[in-house]
Amino acid sequence: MLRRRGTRNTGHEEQSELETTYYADAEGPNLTETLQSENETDEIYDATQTFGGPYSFFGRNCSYIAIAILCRVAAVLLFHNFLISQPEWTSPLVSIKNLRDGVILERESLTSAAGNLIRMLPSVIFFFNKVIDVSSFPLLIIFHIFFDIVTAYLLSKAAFKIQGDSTVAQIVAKCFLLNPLAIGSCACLNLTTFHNALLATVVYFFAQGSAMLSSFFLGLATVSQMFPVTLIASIWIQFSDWKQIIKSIIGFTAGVSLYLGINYVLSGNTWGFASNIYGFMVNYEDLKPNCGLFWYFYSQVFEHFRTFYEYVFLANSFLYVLPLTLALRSDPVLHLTLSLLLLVTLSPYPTLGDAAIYMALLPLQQRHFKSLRYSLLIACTITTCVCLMPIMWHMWVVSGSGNANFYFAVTLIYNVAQLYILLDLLMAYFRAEVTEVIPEEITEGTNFVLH
Amino acid sequence: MFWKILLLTLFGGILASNEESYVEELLISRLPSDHHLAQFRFIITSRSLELGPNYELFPRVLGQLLQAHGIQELEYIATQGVWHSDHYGPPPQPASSTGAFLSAKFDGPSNTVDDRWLSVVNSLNGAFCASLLSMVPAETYKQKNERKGDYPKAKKLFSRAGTLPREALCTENLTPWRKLLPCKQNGLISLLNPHKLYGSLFHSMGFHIHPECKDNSCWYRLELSAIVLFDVPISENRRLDWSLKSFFDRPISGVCNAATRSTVLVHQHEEQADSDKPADVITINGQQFAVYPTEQILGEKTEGNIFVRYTKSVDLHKKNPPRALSISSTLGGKDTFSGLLLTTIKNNENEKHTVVYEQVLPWWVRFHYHTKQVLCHDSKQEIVKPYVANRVFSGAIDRKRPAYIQMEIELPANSKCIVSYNFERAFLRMAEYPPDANHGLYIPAATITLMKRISTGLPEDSRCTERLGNSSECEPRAKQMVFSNVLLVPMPVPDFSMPFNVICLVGTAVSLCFGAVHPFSTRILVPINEKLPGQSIWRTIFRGILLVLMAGACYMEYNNISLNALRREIEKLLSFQF
Amino acid sequence: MRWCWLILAISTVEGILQTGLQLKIDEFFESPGHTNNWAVLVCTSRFWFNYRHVANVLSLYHSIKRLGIPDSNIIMMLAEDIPCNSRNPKPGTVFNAPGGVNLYGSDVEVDYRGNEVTVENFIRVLTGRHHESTSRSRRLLSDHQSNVLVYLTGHGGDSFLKFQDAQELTNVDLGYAIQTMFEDNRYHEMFVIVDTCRSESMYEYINSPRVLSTSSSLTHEESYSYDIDHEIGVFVIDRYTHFTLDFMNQNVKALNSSASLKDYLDSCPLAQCLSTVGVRRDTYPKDPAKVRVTDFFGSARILHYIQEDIVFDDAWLVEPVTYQL
Amino acid sequence: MTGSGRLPILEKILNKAPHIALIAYVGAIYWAFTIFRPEMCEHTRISEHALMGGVVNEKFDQEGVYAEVLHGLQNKKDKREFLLDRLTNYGVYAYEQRWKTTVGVLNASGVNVWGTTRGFRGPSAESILLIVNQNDAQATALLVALAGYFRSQLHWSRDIFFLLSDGGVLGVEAFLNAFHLTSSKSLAFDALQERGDYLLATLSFKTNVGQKSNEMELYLNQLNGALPNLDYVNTIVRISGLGRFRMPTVLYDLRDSNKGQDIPWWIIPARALFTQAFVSVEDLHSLSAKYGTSGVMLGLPLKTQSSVRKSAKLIEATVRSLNNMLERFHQSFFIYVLADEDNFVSIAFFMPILGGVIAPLLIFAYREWVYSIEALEIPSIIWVVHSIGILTWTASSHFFGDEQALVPGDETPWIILLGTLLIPLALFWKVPPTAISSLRFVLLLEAALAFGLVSLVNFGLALLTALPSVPLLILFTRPQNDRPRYRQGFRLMFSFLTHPLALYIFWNVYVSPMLMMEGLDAANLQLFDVVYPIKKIVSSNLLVGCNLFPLLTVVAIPIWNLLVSLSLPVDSIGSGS
Repeated sequence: MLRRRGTRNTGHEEQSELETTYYADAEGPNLTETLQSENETDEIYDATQTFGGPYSFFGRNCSYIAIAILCRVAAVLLFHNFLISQPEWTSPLVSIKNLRDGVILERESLTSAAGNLIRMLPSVIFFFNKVIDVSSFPLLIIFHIFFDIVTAYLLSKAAFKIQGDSTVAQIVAKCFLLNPLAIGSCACLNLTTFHNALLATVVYFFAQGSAMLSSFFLGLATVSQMFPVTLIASIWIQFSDWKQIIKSIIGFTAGVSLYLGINYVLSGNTWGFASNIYGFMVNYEDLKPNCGLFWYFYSQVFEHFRTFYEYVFLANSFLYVLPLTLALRSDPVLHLTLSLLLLVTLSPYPTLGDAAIYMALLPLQQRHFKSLRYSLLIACTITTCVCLMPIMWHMWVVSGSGNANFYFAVTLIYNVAQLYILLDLLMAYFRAEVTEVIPEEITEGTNFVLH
Repeated sequence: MFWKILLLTLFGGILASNEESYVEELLISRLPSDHHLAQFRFIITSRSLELGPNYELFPRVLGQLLQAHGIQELEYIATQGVWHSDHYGPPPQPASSTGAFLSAKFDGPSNTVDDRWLSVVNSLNGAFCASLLSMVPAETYKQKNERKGDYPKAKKLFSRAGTLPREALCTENLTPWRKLLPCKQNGLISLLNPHKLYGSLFHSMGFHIHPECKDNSCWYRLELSAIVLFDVPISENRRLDWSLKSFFDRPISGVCNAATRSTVLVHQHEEQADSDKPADVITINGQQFAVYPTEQILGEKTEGNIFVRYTKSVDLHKKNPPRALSISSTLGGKDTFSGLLLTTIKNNENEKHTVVYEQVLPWWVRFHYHTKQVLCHDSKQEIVKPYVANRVFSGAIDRKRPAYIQMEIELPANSKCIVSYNFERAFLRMAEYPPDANHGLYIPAATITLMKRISTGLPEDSRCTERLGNSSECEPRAKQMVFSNVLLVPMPVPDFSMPFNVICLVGTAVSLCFGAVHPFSTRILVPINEKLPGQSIWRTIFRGILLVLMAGACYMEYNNISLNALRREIEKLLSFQF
Repeated sequence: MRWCWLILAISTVEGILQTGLQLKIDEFFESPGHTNNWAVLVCTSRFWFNYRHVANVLSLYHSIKRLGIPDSNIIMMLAEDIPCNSRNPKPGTVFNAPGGVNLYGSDVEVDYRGNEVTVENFIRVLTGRHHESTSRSRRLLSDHQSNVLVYLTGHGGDSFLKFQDAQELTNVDLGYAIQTMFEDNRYHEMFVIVDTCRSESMYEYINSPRVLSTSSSLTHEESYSYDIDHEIGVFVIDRYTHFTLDFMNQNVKALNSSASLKDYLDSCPLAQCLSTVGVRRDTYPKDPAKVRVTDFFGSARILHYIQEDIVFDDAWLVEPVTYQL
Repeated sequence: MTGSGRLPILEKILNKAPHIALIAYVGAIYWAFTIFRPEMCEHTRISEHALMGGVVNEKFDQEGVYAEVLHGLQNKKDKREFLLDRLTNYGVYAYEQRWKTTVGVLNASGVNVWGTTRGFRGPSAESILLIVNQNDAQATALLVALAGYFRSQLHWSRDIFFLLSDGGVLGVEAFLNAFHLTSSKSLAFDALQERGDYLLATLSFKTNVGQKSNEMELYLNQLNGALPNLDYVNTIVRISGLGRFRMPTVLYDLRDSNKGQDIPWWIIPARALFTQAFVSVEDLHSLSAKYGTSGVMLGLPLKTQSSVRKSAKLIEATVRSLNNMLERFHQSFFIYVLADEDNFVSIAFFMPILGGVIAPLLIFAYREWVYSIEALEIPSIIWVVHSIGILTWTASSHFFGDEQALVPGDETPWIILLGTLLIPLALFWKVPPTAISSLRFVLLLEAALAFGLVSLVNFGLALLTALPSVPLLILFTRPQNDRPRYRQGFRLMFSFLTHPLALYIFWNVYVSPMLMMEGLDAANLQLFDVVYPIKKIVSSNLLVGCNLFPLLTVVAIPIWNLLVSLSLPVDSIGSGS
């Protein structure tokens, strides 16, 4: 009896779990369609690689773009001040406040004496000083919304290219456009939107099959955030023949040197900004809480171990390139997604908005969703944590009724949940691999053991 | 009659400046707010700029300090209490805000300046029983707005200064300070009674050494000053009458023979009814002062004590005219993370004043430069932007130097100007919090330096009283500074009992990530259809051990046995020897 | 005229007897091997309500000063500024009994105070490793002929002593520091007094020779405060210190007093202390009954002729560091 | 690593879901009735040694001043002028502060009188605030007497501020805003003439309600369920219990002659939870929590000469021990439930109650997820109701926040607002039959999450709302495909009655009398008085920032809407099943 029910339900379970991750990521009024789309994808599941018809981004999701813009505008107007006062949404590297400081100091030409007030690239400050006036609110809003839509566009184009299936591409677009995390970080007017756009460009050219360009943009991303450098591995998996790799190396170096050069010139031929940004990241100077793993660690760790741990964790954030490359050499897209995830989890000053980009790419892994085991748990955990963060912050800092541990606990769990996505996907991927190799071995009760 | 003699001795003291000289004076005056202010000044001038090897009057400690570190100018002031300039008016000079203020100007090579500064702080720390070490380097800044001293030859000088708002001032500081004087028991010094000083409204104590030149002969001038502000009597009989006894509850004992001049000056107040007969009454900048030489005070009639009686008793309802110029700072905000620092400067005079505003913000105050605002409400309560010139700004560097802001503000007449910043607190490392972390940290007070002096009714500069008798105008050389109050910033604190837990938890999270990735890259996944093999015996054993340990832990927790007790038991068992 | 002779005779006899007695006493006590005395007095606890710890230290400070140890030989650490604390209704004073005498006259010299009372600085003082420009008054300049008295009070626990509510000095640290002193020849004999809760544990690891240690309570005991002053609104002294100081004031009036360390150690019986005084003798060769209290609590100018020459390795002795200008 | 198999324990839970849910719910209630018994719960202790309550000799002796000021207050015409004059006379710097409301819901204004005496020997960077109400003559007189007395003492390490609030809690709000340099949407006020720095704690007092000559009443509920530090409360209780005071503490003015001496033990904790949940502003102290400081209100016996002296000394002792403390309140508890003046229940014990109460939601949600969800499909109604909720909230707070919005006596805007809140939007929005189970699932989860989050800041509210609504949620989300029509109709009708406002009224009208406190009385509720609760909620939100209103519009009412839509007769939305 029980068993039968179980068997009957597994089918539902797959789809439902598949959809849940959507639910967790994109809380949008979108899932009626995704259901149908799901049914289609199930039919064409085996023929995934066959490309569908042409896919026009704006044509297919105009309504969602409209809703997205609406949400973002509303969010900025209602919640901007609240959100920028919340540590998990901003970081010194991206927050609008520090940007304003930078621009004002630039205008009063005090940048040289600023000490470590500025954590932004000279080019960024130049941009917001000359091109877009940082003090004009509407302009900023337009700027950020524009970049979000660009990101969504690039991502869904890439998705279409990869899966050759317009519905998946659509889902990807929706996952980004209607993702509360993306909306929130847009409402903060963080530079995160800009960074996401850069990474999205990388993904786009990655999918379009141009090693040179994607590496070039990766170069830019590396200069602005430093940690994305790990993504080069996925590019090399994707384009694994030597000519391409050399191309990509050329592109990467070109991007890095170009962007660094620009900043060097703009900062009056000094490398001062480097220590203020990369040094700042490497030896974790600012212990302001964020949604990352390490802020509380570095405020608590014993002084004589500090340097040791700094280097260990720095190494750790680059450590996964090799094993992941070995493990996922045959699935660059998954590799890319997971690298993006690790990027968010292990970087020193993450913001919630950073997560939006890999979450948007998750639907590309839909064929694995049937064998995800913690999807419900992860989805609920992430939602709960994101809701809990402001409350814990309030209890700690405003009302004083709680202490730092509360907030730390939430951020920790949030990150563990993210790591579980990685773990789950890897497991699912290898199960799928095994199933492809020896389908006859696999039955209901099969256990899988790492050997 | 008498003061002629006095004057002779005096001029002797001043003119023959290639002799070491020592002058002491006490100036007692009544402020517009009916508080009484007592200023002690002890001035020692050295023979020349080469001090030592044998010291007569000039204190050896300081002499050696100056020589050893190549210091041109040195100032140290420690203060208890706050000078509420909106009630008391501009403070007497030299003054400082609550805590300790130390500044030095070095000549010589620039590369050793920081070492020398550290060394100076260290030595003063020992010499004055102070605790100044935390000043270096995080609280040390380079003053851009120095008090002027005149120097023998134009040297390149390097200035270092620091303030410690938390620094306490107490008897143990007074004693070494007193030891700097030629007369440690006799003379005016005998009035300084700790119990009265530290019970007073405001008390500051310090010294200032700087070179002085007159027709190409130069010498060091050391001025030790102590300031005491006494509260108004609010008990039943509200008589303002005072005597040295009532202020210091002891009379002057003995005369200091080393002093070329030793006088008590009493500011003449219009309500003054009668007093001991002064030797002389002099006028400085239109203010009248009664002069009492110490010898006279020690005479049998007064026996070391002089008194003043007033016609009226204190009237607290009296609407005093608002003080000429006042400054005060406030901290705004509801939470312990972000905040607003707001400094209010009131100019109640009918002319506009240009002041130099200085603020030192420690590095853990991450203030947002773009929120810096200077606004004035003029006499008609309209908001105007004042004229702001020569901005100086140097941003903070974490754990290295504080932020330093300085600007020249032109205060409109009868205006109230507001300088404000928004800021966020930095989150410190656990070792960086003070022992009483939940108390919070202090921001040094903002200061304004007046470009044009305003009269406080006091001769701020002892040079004015040096030329006793000739009632000429006297323009003090020391700049006039007004201090606001220091601010307490409650900091957001971590849980100090957590380090091990946090390290373990974060370590676990990271290892979880590693544990997810690593096996997949080194092993392969195999499907197994038969029943899984039971777990190995070792794992069982391991778990057993864990279980035992946990049980033991619970047991110890239950009959609260400390780990050390356990250790002793074990050592006893093994008869373990260290 | 005869009378004078008689008086003279009597007086001389008297004198002889006296000296004889003196000699006897001197024989009774073992001869002190030291020439100078040093003391390190530490109050480790912050906050106004720990008034009593400061009072403890100051009381001891005064009685050893009375017996001739000069300020230059006393390193005093006070973690909180009690006398001039704005909560103090009697500014600039500290009392160790209601209506007692003020312990904070104008002759008090505090060497380390406030935030500078840290474990690090305490260890530095003992081991003599300072920043080069640290002034003499903050250094323990003892040598192989000094008797050193170390007195610690504050809040303690099993095998640690809390510094300022933030750091801990463990008994192991203390033991190592003293061992280092021994190896550097920084003391001749040492007397360690710990007046905290569970203070016996503090000298568990002091295994260096010629060190006598005592504590206000055994490892499983708390030690208690003695007196409360409702005018100031605080507890003013701890029991152990109170009774031992009583003993000092009653029986050790002058340097030549014949009170022995044993008397000192017995001066706070359980009935009064409410906690058992712990003593550790095994590292101390002499018999406390045969050692004068004043060997540690006083400073007699005892002269010894020394053959071997002493090498001073302290750089600052020459002059304060001068920089080439 | 095993394949996708469910843990056996989960299987069990799924099979026995209703029973387990019931057990959890009942168990939680039983647990509550166990731990709130005074004999069961922890005895309060003071973890902050620095307070040293009652160690000092109190020396207050200014009854003369008290009598004089009291007399003056009864006779003088211009009371404010008189108060200012007295305060200045005793050497306290005294000033006025004018304030007025700028919102439509209330048109009030007042003039606070406040003074300060500086702790002149310290850096004068911290403050303690004493508050009374100006129209409480005795308390005012006592405060003035205390101010004069404190001015003459020299052992203050903190500045002491004295606030004679005009217009009760709004006056306090104006003062605290000016003190913290913050601005308020609902109030316009003068800036303070003197600076005021970090506020350690506030202590308000008034003449006690239950006219006992020896009892001290203790009020401690603050805005949005915040509570003062338990050490602070304890210190006061301890001091008042000292031999020289012997003032028994009375919580929530219970144990009062005209309310019967002996009350059942559960009244006090129940009252604690209830006030925490629904009484947004208890008294003058209630707003301190907004500014991160602890505030307590004392009801003091100020009848006889001796009791006045005793009360004054009590306050002196309290302020002295606040003065003793070096750090801010950081140890001890901020989240607790007082079962009795010297017994409390800590969060570790009472959180399980809520856990048990919302467990059924989670269990059923999981059951839904496993058994009946074909494919998770979020019907757009969820987004619609929530966004409408946010709209209602922002729109109405803008409208009522506007000064000229309301004509006095005109109820229409209120009725419109009430209407919008009462409309079951579910009736107009189609839920595809396939999505019903997903909707159920999401609804249950959302409710659980909401209760959980609220419980962290306002446990009383979370518990008291969860208690009735959890069973309702379970009942009204049961699948009803095979039910006869009439039962479905009934269910629909009843589902209307589960409206949050209805629950609110239910608590305030019917339950509060059981807790011996005056709620709205049901007897003379006119038709238009239906708007009373919503009025109360909205204005308390606008004036002092009580968060009941946003919670109601953004969370509670949407949930209700979803509930209704779930209990719509199935074939009326044309499902083929």
